[in-house]
Amino acid sequence: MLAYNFNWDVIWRQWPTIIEALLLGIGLAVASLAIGCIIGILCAFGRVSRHKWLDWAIWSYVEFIRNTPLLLLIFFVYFGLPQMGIRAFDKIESFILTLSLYAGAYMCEVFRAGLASIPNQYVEAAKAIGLRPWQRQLYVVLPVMFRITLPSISNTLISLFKDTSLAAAIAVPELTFTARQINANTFRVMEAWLTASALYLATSYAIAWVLRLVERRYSVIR
Amino acid sequence: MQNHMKPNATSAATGAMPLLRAVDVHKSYDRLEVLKGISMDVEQGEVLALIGASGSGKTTFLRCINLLEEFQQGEIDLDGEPIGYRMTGGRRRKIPEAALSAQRARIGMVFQSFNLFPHMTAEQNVMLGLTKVRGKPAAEARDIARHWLERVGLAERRGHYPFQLSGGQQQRVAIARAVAMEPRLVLFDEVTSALDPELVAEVLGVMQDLARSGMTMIVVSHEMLFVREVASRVVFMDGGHVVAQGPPQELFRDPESERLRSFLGRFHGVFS
Amino acid sequence: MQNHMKPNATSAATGAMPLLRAVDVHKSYDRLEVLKGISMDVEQGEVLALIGASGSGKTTFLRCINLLEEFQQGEIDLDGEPIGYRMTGGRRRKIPEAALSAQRARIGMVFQSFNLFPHMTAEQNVMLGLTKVRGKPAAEARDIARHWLERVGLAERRGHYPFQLSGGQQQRVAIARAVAMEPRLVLFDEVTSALDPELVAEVLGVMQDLARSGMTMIVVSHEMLFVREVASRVVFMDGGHVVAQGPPQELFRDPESERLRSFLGRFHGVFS
Amino acid sequence: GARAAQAQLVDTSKSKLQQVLDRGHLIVGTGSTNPPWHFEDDTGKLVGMDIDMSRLLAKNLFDDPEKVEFVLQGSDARIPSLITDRVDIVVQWMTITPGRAQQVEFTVPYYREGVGLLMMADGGRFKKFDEVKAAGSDATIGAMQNVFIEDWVHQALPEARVDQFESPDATVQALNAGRVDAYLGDQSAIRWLMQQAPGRYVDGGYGWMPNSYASAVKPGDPVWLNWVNTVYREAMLGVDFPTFSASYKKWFGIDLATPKVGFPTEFS
Amino acid sequence: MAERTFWTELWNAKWALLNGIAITTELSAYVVVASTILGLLGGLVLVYGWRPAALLVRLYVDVMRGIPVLVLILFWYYGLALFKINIPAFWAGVIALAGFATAHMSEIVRGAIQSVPAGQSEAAKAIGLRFWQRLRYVILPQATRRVLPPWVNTAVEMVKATTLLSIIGVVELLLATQQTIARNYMVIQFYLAATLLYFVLNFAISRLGALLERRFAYMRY
Ligand SMILES: Nc1ncnc2c1ncn2[C@@H]1O[C@H](COP(=O)(O)OP(=O)(O)OP(=O)(O)O)[C@@H](O)[C@H]1O
Ligand SMILES: Nc1ncnc2c1ncn2[C@@H]1O[C@H](COP(=O)(O)OP(=O)(O)OP(=O)(O)O)[C@@H](O)[C@H]1O
Ligand SMILES: [Mg+2]
Ligand SMILES: [Mg+2]
Repeated sequence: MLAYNFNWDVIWRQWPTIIEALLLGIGLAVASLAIGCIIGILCAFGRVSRHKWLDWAIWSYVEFIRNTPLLLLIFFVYFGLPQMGIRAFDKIESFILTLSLYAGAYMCEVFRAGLASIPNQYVEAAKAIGLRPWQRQLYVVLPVMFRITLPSISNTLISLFKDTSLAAAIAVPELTFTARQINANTFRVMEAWLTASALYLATSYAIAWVLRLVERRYSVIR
Repeated sequence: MQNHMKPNATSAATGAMPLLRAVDVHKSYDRLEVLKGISMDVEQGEVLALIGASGSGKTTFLRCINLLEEFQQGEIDLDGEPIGYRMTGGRRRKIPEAALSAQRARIGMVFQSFNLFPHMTAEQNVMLGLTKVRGKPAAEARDIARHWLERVGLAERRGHYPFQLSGGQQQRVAIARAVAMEPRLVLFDEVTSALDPELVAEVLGVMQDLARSGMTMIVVSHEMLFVREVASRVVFMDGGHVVAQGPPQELFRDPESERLRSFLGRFHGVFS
Repeated sequence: MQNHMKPNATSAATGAMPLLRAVDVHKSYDRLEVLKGISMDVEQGEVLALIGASGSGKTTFLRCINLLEEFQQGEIDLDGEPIGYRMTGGRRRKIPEAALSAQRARIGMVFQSFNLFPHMTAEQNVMLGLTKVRGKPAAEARDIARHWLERVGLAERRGHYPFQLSGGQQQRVAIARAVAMEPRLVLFDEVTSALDPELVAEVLGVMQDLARSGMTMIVVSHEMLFVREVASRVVFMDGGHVVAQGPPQELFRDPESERLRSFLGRFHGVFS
Repeated sequence: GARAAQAQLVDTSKSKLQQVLDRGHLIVGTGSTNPPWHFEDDTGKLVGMDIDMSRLLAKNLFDDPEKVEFVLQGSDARIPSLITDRVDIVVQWMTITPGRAQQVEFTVPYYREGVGLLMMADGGRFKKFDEVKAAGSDATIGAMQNVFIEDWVHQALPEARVDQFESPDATVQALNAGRVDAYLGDQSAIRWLMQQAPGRYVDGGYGWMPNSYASAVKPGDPVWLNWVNTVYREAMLGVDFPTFSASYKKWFGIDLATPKVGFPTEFS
Repeated sequence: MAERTFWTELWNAKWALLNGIAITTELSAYVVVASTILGLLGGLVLVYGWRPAALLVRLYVDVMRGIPVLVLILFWYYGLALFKINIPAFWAGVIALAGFATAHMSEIVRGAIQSVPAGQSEAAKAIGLRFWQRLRYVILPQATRRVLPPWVNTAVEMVKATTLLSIIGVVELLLATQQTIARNYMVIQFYLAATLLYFVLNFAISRLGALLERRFAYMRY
């Protein structure tokens, strides 16, 4: 029936490379999410601040990023910046920069929604015991917002992890890149893609599972 | 009916400085004037009950005292010091946030919906202000928190998160959080609504306890029976004015004001 | 104290079939038994008040009557017809969803939190059941809705969405929505909590009006003054049992049960 | 088992050749973004060396070079297309390697060349192969993902670093952007690029690592493979030589010498 | 030969690019419509469905969300062909993307339905509405408002994901752009042009979503 004979030897031979590639992808996703979270928090606070121009500037950033295919953004940072005379980043740094900006736009929206859903009463209670503005943000608003937004953060992390596959386009040796390399070398396309997707799926599940534990640990808000 | 534009008789007679003095406080939301000149004195150790129909401005007035709302005219003094605003160069200016926070720390507030911090245990809720505002070391703050949680009967619940506590228990944590800061004055906004009679009695017990220990309180409530039990003086507000005030027995037995009579309505007479 | 396992004396004496008869209703959440055998009769035209401490099962019982909760044992009959379950082949089975809906349509419920549909105006809230369940044409349903909104004093508010209405107004829309369906029985769950005395009086007026027109009602409330005014009979529940019942005057003046006496606590004696 | 299946396949009536003839047109898998092999010209028409080879097959099947349907696909798709019978043949710039030959059957090659280095005429760090070699590990070479590409680079430049890209335009862009110091390309592609943008690039002036380009068919169909081989061989050496050499001239700029008459050189 | 500038090249490529836009738009429209309908069903099954059915949908949703879209595309194009089912690249792409988006939409619908307070469904029960009536008149109208923002996000994601169909030779906007670039090597300029076109398309969707959202703003709790 199936006119195809599977041969997994090529996969086993490349196994260490594949795992390395997987870890690189996870690393890229986590680094970008971390930076993206910081960008997102700053932008979210910027958007709820009273400065009209700041709100507008951040809104433009978010809309631009969210409405442009990631692949094109990657090309711009990697190819476009050097042509404009900015040669500061290597390929991995460029990719993290792009993905961070991308994540930042999404996290900005996530956190903005989180901020909007924090009942004003908590802030008032914090005022009432005499906390200063930055103490209110630090001890009350941020912790509550993080707990509210945990599910969205874990969704974003999973999709960022899958988006690392686009790094292959600028020669970053992550999982998709490695799978393609195996394809090119051996033409074992089926084996390579099956392996890659199983690893993607397993990792996504693992991320979701870990974050669900974190969520359960911190879900003190009902 | 007393003239609501002047501080009440009590303090004028004794001559001592009242703990809180509000003079002609006006407050509007956009064009809607909610407080139309509220004046009152609250003496040290007094338990003042604010009653009045929905929308009469009771909550708004409490929020003005705690600087959660700006007010456009008038003055509120705590211990003789004006709160929230300062006159500089003939103009009335809001004082900076940092100074506001310091003033707020001298006033405790218990909200109708408790507003406990959901990500902190009961103990942590009480400790936060002690460590971050009062600057106490964690160990000392923990001792104080435990002391107060014990006093409101929640010694074994101190490690629980708000969602693990019943309404009455949350209410008591909120009270502990407010009083642990040793404020000069505590404001209670409808602390008993949505509690059953037994829990009301429990909260009442805690508040009477506080009153005995000399705590000054302003209490907003709709439950006249509760007011009768807890208050040393009652102020009746209507449409943004203070319409009547006096000790609860007198006021309830024989309401001078027509408006108060109709407000008490069918409950009037219960307070024999 | 009456035996709570038997229907009360009223119906036994008259011999007429009660509108609602609950016999030995048991209800558990997982392993927590909340109702431990509730039996009671409600006569046509009666206003029955359910009182009891928080967690005693009042809300749960109302929800069983309206089939919002399943119960594991016992029977509830409306007009002699068993509700929610049917015995087929010696086994107790839930009746199908369509039949459940038809039974629910004969019972109205006013929720503590109103639960108005936020995407519909007051009028549309009232009309929905009339058109979709009773199958009335829109024009007729609109007339009925307007009639009831007028009766609860909201004639000019009928085009407003819930968020544009005050708590008391939402409450009254919820009442209109329930009674416009002309149910045989209306259940009220703590309709007065979080309302100020004047609004309580207003809602009380509407309910007394309904009572005069012969509507049968079961009312859960924590406000004893309200209960005294509105109820023709009071049932006191504690820990999933009916502990005492009787006309309010008798029951409040001289509570036989120790538990009821302690429940009424400091309010006891008010009801002279 | 397998032998019986093979025996069956030899039955000419079941061969792909017969299926194609019955169908009335040929289905070719190829790409559209790699000049001069397969790309769209200014009018949006698919052209290039691979396309010419496909049309040659169609001409020999149906006497009509237009009776061919092109299925565009990425390089990842070349094998699945064959295995799943989506295409009759892949004519898509394929390098023959023995490893790949375990998966597909290659036809005879129709082009052989080495790789070279393309560098910026202005603004780049290097212009000559020897300069790149002297830079050692300081030089980064960009290349299309390919078989053992690192080995190839390191044969001539043992220390250079290698970045691999998915498409030639990404590789060229990496060169333009200064991301890489040189583009390791097929000499055909290098020639094409220099011809397209005169004065912009320079050739490093050294070629190495010969590799052969061929088409591929699904394994196990000797009839079909043999027929395609026949067409290709006669294009290079026999009846279709004029067409073939015109294509060579057009896409690679190479003038082919007319095959020697007399004893066929391939057997000498 | 006339000098090759970006503008002359753009003029040359106009039909190819317009055709790319048309294909991208058509693909996105099919994907969004199909996944919205199927996602609605999936969401309903997740919330109200018979237990085993709900578990199946949950499994589907989780697996789909964990697999790279590219693999799904290859599966539908080649995986089915292994069983002698040949679907054209365009439709294989629609199925792959719609299948992926359906998983997301199901989650979105589930979340939205569950965010409608339980009291709403109880109030609807209390006036005697049947299951479908409760859904139609009470639950779904309220869920719609919650669905809108994530729905817009998913729709935009899908427009962006159509770029992956270039691998199986669907000449959508990105492949059309790359074909142009292969001819003239004006990489940055043409990628910029493509970015602009994608932005316009997606921004239109975002604005439409915002507009609808504002229309539902009266629904507050
Ligand atoms: N943020 C606001 N914006 C506009 N109007 C407001 C705002 N908050 C309160 N109001 C109005 O101010 C008036 C007084 O409100 P307030 O909450 O002080 O009344 P209250 O006496 O506490 O009533 P209740 O007993 O119902 O709590 C009301 O008419 C209310 O509608
Ligand atoms: N969904 C549920 N799951 C588990 N336990 C429940 C649930 N709902 C109610 N209970 C429990 O059932 C008991 C009775 O609750 P119920 O709401 O009927 O009390 P009530 O008499 O209405 O109290 P209240 O006056 O506070 O409204 C309580 O102990 C409560 O914790
Ligand atoms: Mg208030
Ligand atoms: Mg209840």
